This record gives sequence, structure tokens and C-alpha cells, in this order.
Amino acid sequence: MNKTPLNQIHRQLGARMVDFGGWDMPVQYSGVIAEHMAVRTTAGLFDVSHMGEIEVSGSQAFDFLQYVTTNDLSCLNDGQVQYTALCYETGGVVDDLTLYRFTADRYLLCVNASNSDKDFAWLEDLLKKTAFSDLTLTNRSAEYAQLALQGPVAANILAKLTSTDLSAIKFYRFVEGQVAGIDTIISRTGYTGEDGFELYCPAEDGVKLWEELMRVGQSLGLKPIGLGARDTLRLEKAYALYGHEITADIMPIEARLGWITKLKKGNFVGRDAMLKAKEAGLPRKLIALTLTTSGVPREGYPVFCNGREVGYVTSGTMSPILKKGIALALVETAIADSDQPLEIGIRKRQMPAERTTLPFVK
Amino acid sequence: MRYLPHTDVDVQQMLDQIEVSNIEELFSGVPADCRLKRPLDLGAAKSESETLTFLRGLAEQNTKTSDWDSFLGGGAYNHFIPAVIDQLVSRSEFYTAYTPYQPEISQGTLQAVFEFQTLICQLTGMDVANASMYDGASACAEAVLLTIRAGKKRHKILLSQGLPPQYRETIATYSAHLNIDLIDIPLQAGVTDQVELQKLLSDQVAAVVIGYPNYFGQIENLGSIAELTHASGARLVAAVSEPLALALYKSPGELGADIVVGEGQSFGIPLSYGGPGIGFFAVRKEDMRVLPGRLVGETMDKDGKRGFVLTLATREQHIRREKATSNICSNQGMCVLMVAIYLALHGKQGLRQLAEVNYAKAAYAKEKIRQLDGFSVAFSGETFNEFVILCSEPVAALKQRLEQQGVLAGISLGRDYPDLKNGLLICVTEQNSQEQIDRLVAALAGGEA
Amino acid sequence: MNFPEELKYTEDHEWVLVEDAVVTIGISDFAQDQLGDIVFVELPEVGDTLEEGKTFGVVESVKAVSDVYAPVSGEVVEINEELPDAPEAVNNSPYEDGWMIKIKLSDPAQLDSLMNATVYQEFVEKD
Amino acid sequence: MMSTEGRGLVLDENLLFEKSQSGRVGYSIARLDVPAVTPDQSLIRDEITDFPELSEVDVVRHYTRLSTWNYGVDSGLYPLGSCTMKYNPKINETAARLPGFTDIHPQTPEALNQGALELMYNLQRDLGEISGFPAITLQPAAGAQGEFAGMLMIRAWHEANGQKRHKVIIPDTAHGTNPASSALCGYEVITVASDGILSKEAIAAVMDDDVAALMVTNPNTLGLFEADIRGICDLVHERGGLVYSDGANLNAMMGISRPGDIGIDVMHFNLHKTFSTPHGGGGPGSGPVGVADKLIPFLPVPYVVKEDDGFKLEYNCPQSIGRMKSFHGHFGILVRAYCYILSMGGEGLKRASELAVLNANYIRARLEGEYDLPNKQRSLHEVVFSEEGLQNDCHTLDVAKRLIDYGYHPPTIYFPLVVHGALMIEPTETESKQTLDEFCDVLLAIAEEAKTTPELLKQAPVRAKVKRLDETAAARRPKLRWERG
Repeated sequence: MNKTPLNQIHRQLGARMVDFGGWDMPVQYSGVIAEHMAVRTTAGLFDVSHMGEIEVSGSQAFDFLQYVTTNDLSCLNDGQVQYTALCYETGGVVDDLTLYRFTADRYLLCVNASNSDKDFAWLEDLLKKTAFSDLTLTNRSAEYAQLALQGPVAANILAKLTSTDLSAIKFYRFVEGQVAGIDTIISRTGYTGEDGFELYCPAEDGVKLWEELMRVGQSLGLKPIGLGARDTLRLEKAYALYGHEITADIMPIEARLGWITKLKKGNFVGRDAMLKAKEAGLPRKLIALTLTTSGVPREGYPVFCNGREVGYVTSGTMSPILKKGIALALVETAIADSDQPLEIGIRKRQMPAERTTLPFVK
Repeated sequence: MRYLPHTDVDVQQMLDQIEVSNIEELFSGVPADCRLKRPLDLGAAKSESETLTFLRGLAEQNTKTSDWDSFLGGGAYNHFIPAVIDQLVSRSEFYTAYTPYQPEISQGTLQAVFEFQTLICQLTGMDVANASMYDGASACAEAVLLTIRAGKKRHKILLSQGLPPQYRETIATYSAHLNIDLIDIPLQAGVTDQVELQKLLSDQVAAVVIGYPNYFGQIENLGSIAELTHASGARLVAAVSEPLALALYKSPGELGADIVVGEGQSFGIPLSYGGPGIGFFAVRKEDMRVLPGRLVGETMDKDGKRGFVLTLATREQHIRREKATSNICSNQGMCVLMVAIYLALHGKQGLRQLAEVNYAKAAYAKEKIRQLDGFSVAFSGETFNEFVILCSEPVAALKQRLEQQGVLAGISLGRDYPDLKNGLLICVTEQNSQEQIDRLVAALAGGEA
Repeated sequence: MNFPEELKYTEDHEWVLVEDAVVTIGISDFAQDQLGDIVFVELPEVGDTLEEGKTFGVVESVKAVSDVYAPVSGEVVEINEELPDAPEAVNNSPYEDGWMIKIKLSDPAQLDSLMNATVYQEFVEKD
Repeated sequence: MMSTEGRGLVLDENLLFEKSQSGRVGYSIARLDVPAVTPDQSLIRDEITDFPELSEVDVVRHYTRLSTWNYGVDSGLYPLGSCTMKYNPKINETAARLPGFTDIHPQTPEALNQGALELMYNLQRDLGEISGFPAITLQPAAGAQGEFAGMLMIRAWHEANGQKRHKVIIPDTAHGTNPASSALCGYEVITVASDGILSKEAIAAVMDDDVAALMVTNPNTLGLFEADIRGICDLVHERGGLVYSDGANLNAMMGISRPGDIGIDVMHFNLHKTFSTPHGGGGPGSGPVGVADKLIPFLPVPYVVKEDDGFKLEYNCPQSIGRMKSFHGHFGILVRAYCYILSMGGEGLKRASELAVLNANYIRARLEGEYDLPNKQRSLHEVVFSEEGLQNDCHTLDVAKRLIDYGYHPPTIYFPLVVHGALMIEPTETESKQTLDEFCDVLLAIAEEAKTTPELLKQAPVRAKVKRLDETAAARRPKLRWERG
């Protein structure tokens, strides 16, 4: 199994480890709920070094990326980050990612751990098939350790270790600076819905960065956070997770990701399929549901309307904040747009669920 | 009638001995208002040749895996069956015998079952195996009941959504009225989501049930799941619907499973439209006395000669009645024999080699299909002889298109997995030649098969 | 068949040896004889609390199972660890090696309702 | 001819594992015609320790020799009470092995397996005609699972009517599976004593609004027809309960009386008893269940229906109790049973029941007097003697073991529990008068031996592969698998 540079630390901290898409990762330290609450109230530190990093550089890097991703690169300046996606010709999603622009001809793609090899192969494939010449793809996944520092007091903690003016880094922007004397990409991004940073540093410095952050963060309530809370946190904010809301079988425009799908920017992989689908009218749409009775909706459970199956749950959990079962579900557009009552099929019973505006936790 | 030996003379002599004047009198205990006052409407008896002709007529209307290119799996597998098996199980000393209650004249059955129990233990990496259950699904349901019995006050069962749907449905039937709380563990990339699993585990969970390989042919990381499960004090049940995989991959026992159940049909039992198959059931020594089903044990006779008997019978319904570990009172005797003979023939080397052939053929098909436009392989993880593809063409139409060309392409997943409406489960075994696989790929691509 | 004088007996054929607050419990010679060859004995765990008249264990022969009932209420302070591996002790030595559990009495008064050897002997003989 | 003379060629045979020779093979696998690839090493297991390695000849001789230690219906009379060990016709085996039946995958589209579905549909129809039930499920894998399915339907019916009943009444003569199946449905079992047959009064005494069902076996395990059955069914129905009938003894009733006509609500069949499918040394069996109209919505899924465009598997039953096992039941066994029904026809089946009853009564008439008969009522397909009157401390077990020396399989012994040292004999219809005479002569001779030379009984059997086995040792120190010593 793959291990991140911080694997030993997790074990020393007594984390419970799981196989996460081939990576030996911490699922929890103290407990999912406690960790969840820490991130919402103070701060949490995540080891996300399993994420993949792919560098694209060269004079045609821009054109190539503009062609292979769904979002519009032209509205991106140096030092900015963009949430975007790679799609198949069918419009289905290869992966979702954050794209970092260093210069007009140097970019870094941060992709999902379990997809990084698939993504890299896919990009190489496209490169062969197309006319783009002057650019190089480099898989830098092994070179980086990545930590996510998230929560209301994240900035206060980070400030103790860097001279960089954090207030100058706005949301979805990044700078290259030093943290605890380590060269680090400081990115004001995250996957929790809280303020915070994602920090990229050389793999060999990962342990030191972690220890320094924990040292200065403890007094401010910083806790190590596992994948368990990472998932409940993102779901409360209704962030899509690959393999759930978006898959090879689901178009971003079906998954409320129209905002990263710029059909007007010109041709890109998957665009034709999406245009066609849009013309025909999208059959499915992602909606948010909250169970009005007890019970926990789970991925794959069917959604019913007047006894008829009209869709299924893509992600579901018990919200630690709301103390209710919450779910994202992909359902027939007509039903999604109507106000007809919906039920989620939990085993043989159908539990009433009401539509909720996103995100679940404001 | 050729099965009824009585001559009129016999009948008369017997009636005289009984001291009644006719057979009717023998039924005097049956009140008139309970009598059927007309003949049974079943038509007249058919001669042997008429019967066979009629049944052949029905048989010929069916689609034989031996004539078509079949890529159907999903819990029933098309493997080759050596001629030896039917020849031996056709010995009527085996198949016309009853459950071996009289050990002195049942040593053949008893030794064969004892050997079967041993073979299953070796294959699964467990300590004790019973004399078999009805099938994999019911064995899995019985395993769930065992963990509830043995789990003291624990009443929750976590079922991976990667368990075959028919297993999950059977478990639901068996546990309907026993205050058991069944909870699904979602999948991530085609395997049990361990993050979700960790969130669901608690001191109320009696067992975690995982398919190995799972319904999508994926090899689950049992070792890591076992650690999580045991950390919460629950039992790990591994359900194996394609046991040939156990000849290649680490055994569930080695990976920490507490109970291993599964379906043995792959080992020399014909598909027969899905039954009879055979369920196997293996546990650790600690659970020996809460095991359901029959057990054969070794002992000695008066002269100190080795012999075999049914043992630990006090677990069973004919003694414990409503307190029994199960209501089961049969095993799959004939199928036990088929499986044991199959395993004896293939042995240490053959079974491994056969598993490798299945793996290589499936890998070949998977790669070919991956390269087709309009198709993608659904999940990236390790698979044995089955895998899921996603089709841009509606699956129902696709399947019918291929049926026109004599290809049974696979099983649509839409009904059991709403999020895999475009999913097709494809199985490739040693029975599928390269030509067959290439035909499948060509047909999928839209060309002639 | 022998029924030691120093013991007290129940109608379910358990015997009780009273040593101040702690009592030792097993099944009588008559009971083991009725059951035949005993192949398995299931006992409670130390710390379990037993209620008079409620079953606390199981004794199995090849083709029969019978529950064993607590003659008195109390907490289990010791069990005969040997029995699971040597169930035959209950046949060969029902009153010594075949003892099953020791419990701390919660209500000594319950002892008064038990039979002495003579009464018990009459009881099994008219059975 | 009645004797314990003669020599059998009964030879010893080691276990597979003891015969194994490293490097020996008994298989052939087609050449790999695709590129060889293997999975990630970290997932792969080491070779299976001590797994056998044998040649084809080794395996064939091993099992052939094992078979010679077995006694089957084809070896001789097999009068096991309540097990109906009738002859297993060979055409059944031929039919079940037709490639059109063996080589069909359960997931094949229904339109492509119409023959199999038609066979199942016809069998459902014929079992319905024989039992008087409007609907049949073929799914249960065996009688015990049929019972379980039946009790689940009863519980589902009560719950659909908003009733939470907790108890099931079961007579003391019942098979152990009855209480076990009830317990699986969460029911508490109320045992009721029967004096040979059940009286309406006995049931009335325990029947209340908390009783979900009465489970009967008819004819019961003493071979007696429950004469009050109609009245008993009415009584139970009046109090809102249902009646389950164990079909184990249907072999006495074909064409005579139909459970569905006399107030029974649900019954399971044992195809391996009544319908001649082989017992296979313990299975596979098959336990279809017939139900009254009111229970149809609760049948397990799937079952076969006939529509304009052919036969289909019906899954869409919202109130169904669900699925009992994978796929569609023990199809291979269904083929054999249907083949039997075709061969017998309606008249043949009735004749089978008549002769089964004649045979049992003939044995009764020949042995009564020498063997104690506790219940004197007119019995049907089986007869139960007790061990009363056996001389010199000989017991039922000794008689059974001595029968083995004479070349017969013993009857069912020590069941039903209500008869002291029960000897339960069910000859079935496929045994001739001559066979029964020899058997009776032997039993009479054994009773005589008990008087004169009891040691012959005590030592028996002396001519089988092994002598009496130490079951106590087997249970005290269980050895349930071979291990390298």
C-alpha cells in the first residue's frame, strides 16, 4: 500500500488507519465528531499528501489546459487557483481538480489520489492524439507533501510560523513563501468550507512542517483530523466528491458544477456531448435532501416520488452539526424542479426527505 | 406401474394378513369430509420414452452456455466439469443414501464429508468447516445469525454494498423478525468505503460482512477491514461467491476473517439455472459450538478402528428444537461430493493454475474493452474473473443487440445499483476462448460478432 | 448411588456445598447417571450474578442437552476451568472434580428451602 | 433369504490427504490463449498447505471404494420412518442431466429460457393440484427452509393485518424443525401434548389471541390422520390464527385428501420424500410451499407466472417476505420431481399412496404382538413400535444395529419422542411383499435373539465396515478435519 511521508506520525498519534484507494491513511484520531467540531470551531490539520500533483509547462500549456479542462483559464492570473475538471468525450468526469497558475506557461494540477495515475495517463493520451507540441507533463506527486490547515483560527496559527502577509492572500489565491523555514506553496483553499490553507512542501520536509504547526497550534485548539471528518465536513458544505457526485457516468452540469463548465469558452473535451445533452434537456439533476425522520441515508439508496424510483443518493451521512441525516441525490430533472414530496428508500422502508438549499450548513 | 411391484395376488394376501377386505378400509381413519372426491387432474402416466421426449422438448427451448458465448457470472459461474465427477456421483450407493444417521453403513458419505470439511478449511484458512449449507446466500444469512447469537447484546450488522444483492436480500429475509439492525456500508471506487465503515462501527455492531471478491469482482482489502472491525469488537464475515479466487489470493482466514462463508458451485457443480449449488461455512475454533449445520468428526469403533460420525448434534434442531443454532437439517450431500472430487482432481497445482487462467482471460477482456470508444472500465482496483464496464449505449439495448449475435454479454447492474444504470458486469472464465472474447469486443464495438 | 450428607440438593438435581458466605455447586450423582456420558459443560463467567431458579449453564451428553439451574442467588466468584476440557469429571466425580461454580451468597435464607441428603434420596427414588 | 452369512469385500481406504503424492496431478486445463499476467504479489497467497495431489485414477478408486461402504435405496430396503425412502427412478437422473437443463445460467434473460420456466410453471400447477393450494413457491431449498418461508408468510400476514402475535402451537409429536423454524421467525413455542391424535379440546385450551399459528403434521409422525383436523382448523381460524401443515407425510395422501381443501393455510412439500428425488446422502432437497389465497401476496420472490408473451419470473411483490436463497430454487431437483409426476400420472400417484399405506399396515400386522404397538388406531403409511417387551435389556438401538448385520437399513429410532424407544417404520410403496416378508422375518428373528442370545444384538453390527463407533469420544474431543499428525 502507498504511504505518505507522515505515515509514522499518524501511527505514533494512535490514528486508526484504513486503505483509502490504495493509500494507508488515517481515518480518525480522537473521533470523527470531535474532529469535525474542532475544524468548525478552532482548527484542524489534515495530511493530504496522497493527493496527486501534475505539472504542465511550456508555451502551449495554456492552450492545452484550456482544451482539456472544463473551466475557463483565461480568467485566471498568476498566483490564482481555479477549481475545474477533466472530462471524457462523453461528458463524464475523469477527475475534478484545483489548477494553480504560476506563470502563463507553468501550471500545477492538484488531483485526487486514487485518480492521479489515471489522470496522468489520460493527459498523455490526449497529448498524443492532439496537435499540441511545446509542452511537458510531469507527475510530481511523489515530490510534494501536502497539509491542509483548516478552521476559523487557521490564519492565526500559520502566522506564527511565517513572515508572509497572509491577509494579502485572498480566497483561492496562493504565494510561494516560507513556513517554519520550509519552502512552501501557501494556498488559501480547502475542502471544509472553513477559512484555511493548503500547504505544499518538499516531501522530506512534511514531517517537520506538521510538527511545527502542531506545536504552535495546540494552544489554539489545533487537532489532527482524519478522512472521516474530512468527508462529513465536505458533505455539510455539499462539495462534490469524485466517485459519488461526479463519476465517469455523470456530467459536471448534472452535478451543479455548471459554474466550472464554461461551454462558451470554445471547444474542450466533452463539450459537444454536454451541449447535446443540454439541448435535449438534462435528464438528471443533483439536489440536497434532509431526512425529516430518524435514519441515515447512504450512497446508492434509491429516491422515490409517489412510490416511483426517480433517482439515487450520491452521498449521505448523519450531519454532526444538524444532527440529521443529509444526502446529495441525483434525480430526474422534472422531479428535482417540482415540489413533489420525496422519500429515500432505506432498506424496505421509504423515509420522507425534504429539499434543502445548498449548503446544508451555511 | 414399473415402480410399483405389487401383483394382485400380493395385494390380496397382504389384505388378508391385515384382516381387511380392501385397501379403502385402510383409510377409514380419514374422515369423509376430508376426502378428495375426484381423481387428480394430472393427466395419464407417460411412458419412459414419452416422458424423455417431452422433457427434451422443454430443455431444447433453453439457452445453453455450452452453445452461446456466455459472459454471465454474478454468483453462478460457467466452469468446466471433468467427466470423472458425474461418473462417480452417479454411483447410487452415494446418491440414494440418506443422511448418515447409521454411521456403520454410511462410512462412505461420512469420510467424504470429513474430507470436504478439511478441504474447505485449507482453502479458506479457517479451523472448522461444517458439512455444507443450501447455498452461499443462505450460508451468509446463517453467519449473520451466528454473530448475533455469539455477539451478546450487539444487534447491528454492517453489510457492504459490494455483497451480491441476492446475499443481502436473503440476509434481510432471515433477520426480519430477530431485532437485527442491518446497515449498508457504501462503496468507494467499487470497494467497501473504509472511511464510512469506520464511521459506522460501534460497540453495538456484531459483524461486518464483506464480499471477497465482491459482486463487481473487486478484491477487497480484507486485512485492513479486519483491523477496523476487530478494534470495535465485532466479527468479520467474508462471503465468497467465486471460491476459485481463493486459489490465487490470500485466504480470508490469513487476512483476519472470523467467519468465511460462500458458494461452492464453481467447483464441479452444473449451473442448473442456479440450483442446487452448495454453501460452505467455516469458523475459528472458538465458534465451533455455535456453528449451524451438520458436522462430521473422527472417532474409533469398538476395535479401535478409525471411523467417522455426525457429531456435536446437540446444537441441532432435532435435539435443541426451538433453541437450536439453526433449523437446517440437511446438507448438500451430492454437491459436497462434487466439490470434494473436483478439488481432489485439481489439487494444489491445478486449482492455482486454473485461477491464473481465469485471471489472465478476464484481464485480457478488460483491457480490450477499456480501449473501445463509448466504454470505460468502472473501477480501477484489482479484479479476479469479473469486472464492471460503463456503456454510453443503454445497457438493455446493448444486451439485446449482442443476443442477436449469440452473445450473453453480462449482467445489467441498474436494478440493484441505481448509480450504475450504465453498468454491465462481465465474467470471463477458462470456458471463454480468446476468439470468444474478441467476438464480444467486436460486438460491443458495434461490429459483427 | 451416593448422596453425601454434608450437601444440600434441589429438585433439579443440583447439589450445594455451604462454606460460610461462598457455596460450591454441581450436579448430583443421580443427574449425571441420567444424562449418561457428558461431552460438554457450559459455565457462566466469573462476575456474573445468578438468580435462584434461573439457568446458569448447560450440560450436554451425545444426544441430550439439559440446563443447570442456580439453587441460590449470588455472584459467581470462581468456575471449574477444568470442565470444558474434561467434561467426564462430572460423570466420574460429580461431587469433587466435577464441581461447576462457586458463588457468593446474596440471600443465605434461600438455603433453607433446599433438601438434605435423606429427603433428596427419597425424592429421586419415588421419581 | 434370511441370514447373516456371506463375505463382503469391505476394504480400508486412507484419506485423500494421506494418499497425496507431491507433484501428482489429476487435471487437464486448456492452453492459455491470451497473454499470461498475474496480480500484484502482495495479494497472492502461498500454495495451499497439504492440499491433495492425486492422479485421476487415484481419485476414481478413492471414491469408488468409499461408495462401497454406503447403504442406499438401491442396496435394499430403507424403512426410515418419516423419511419416505422410496425408489429413485433413473429416468429422473437422465432428465436432470439434459444439457438444456444443466447448462443454463440463472441470469439468462427469461425470454431465452422459456423451457425451464415452463417446467417450473407446470410443477407449480401440478403441486397445486395435488395439495389443493392455489399458489406454490418452488424457491425453498429444503423442507426446513420451506417451513421457515411458510412461517414468515404467516407472520407477514398477521402484521399486514396490524396484528402482533407472539406464539405458535406445536404438538409434542412434531419434527424438531417445526419449533426451530418458528423460533427463527421470533415466535415463542407452545408445546401441546397429543394422545396419538390432536383433540380439538387440547388446542382450544391453549388457543388465544396471541397465537399466530398452529403447526401440525398430517398424517402425524405416528402415521395417524388427524381426524379432528377440520374442526381444529375452524377453531384456530375463529381465533384469528392460521394453520401450518408439515408435508413430510404427504406420501400417504396423494389423491386421497388435499390439505388445501380442509382448512390448512400453508404447507411445505419435501420433493426428496414424496416425489422420489434422491436424498444424496443428506441433500440437496427441495421444499416448495403451497399457500391459501390470503397468503399469496407474501410469497417469496421470484416465482413463475404465465403471460401472453410467455413465462416470466415475478419479482414485483411489495408485500413479499423477500428471497430465501440465491436465484430460483433447486432447479435440478425440480426437474426430477416433475419427471416423476409425468411418469406416474394422477392415478399412479394415488396408487402409490394406497400401496405405501398397504405396505406399512402389512408390516404392522406381521410384527404386532412380537413388538409393542403403543397406538392402536388405524395407521397409514408408517407404523411406530416401542421397545417395551424387548428381553434381556436389549434396546431399540440394539435391534437397529442387528438389522444391519442382516443387510437392512434400520428404521428411524427414538423418534417421535413421545414413544419410549420408538422404532418408526415406513416401507414406502416401492417395496414388494417378498421384500417386506424377509424384513419382517428378520425383525422377528431378532426379537427371538434378544431372548436367547442377546449378545448378538449388543455386539451388532459385526459385518459392516466398522463396529459401533464411540460417539462420546467424538463429541468430547471433536476432531473435525484432517491435520498432518
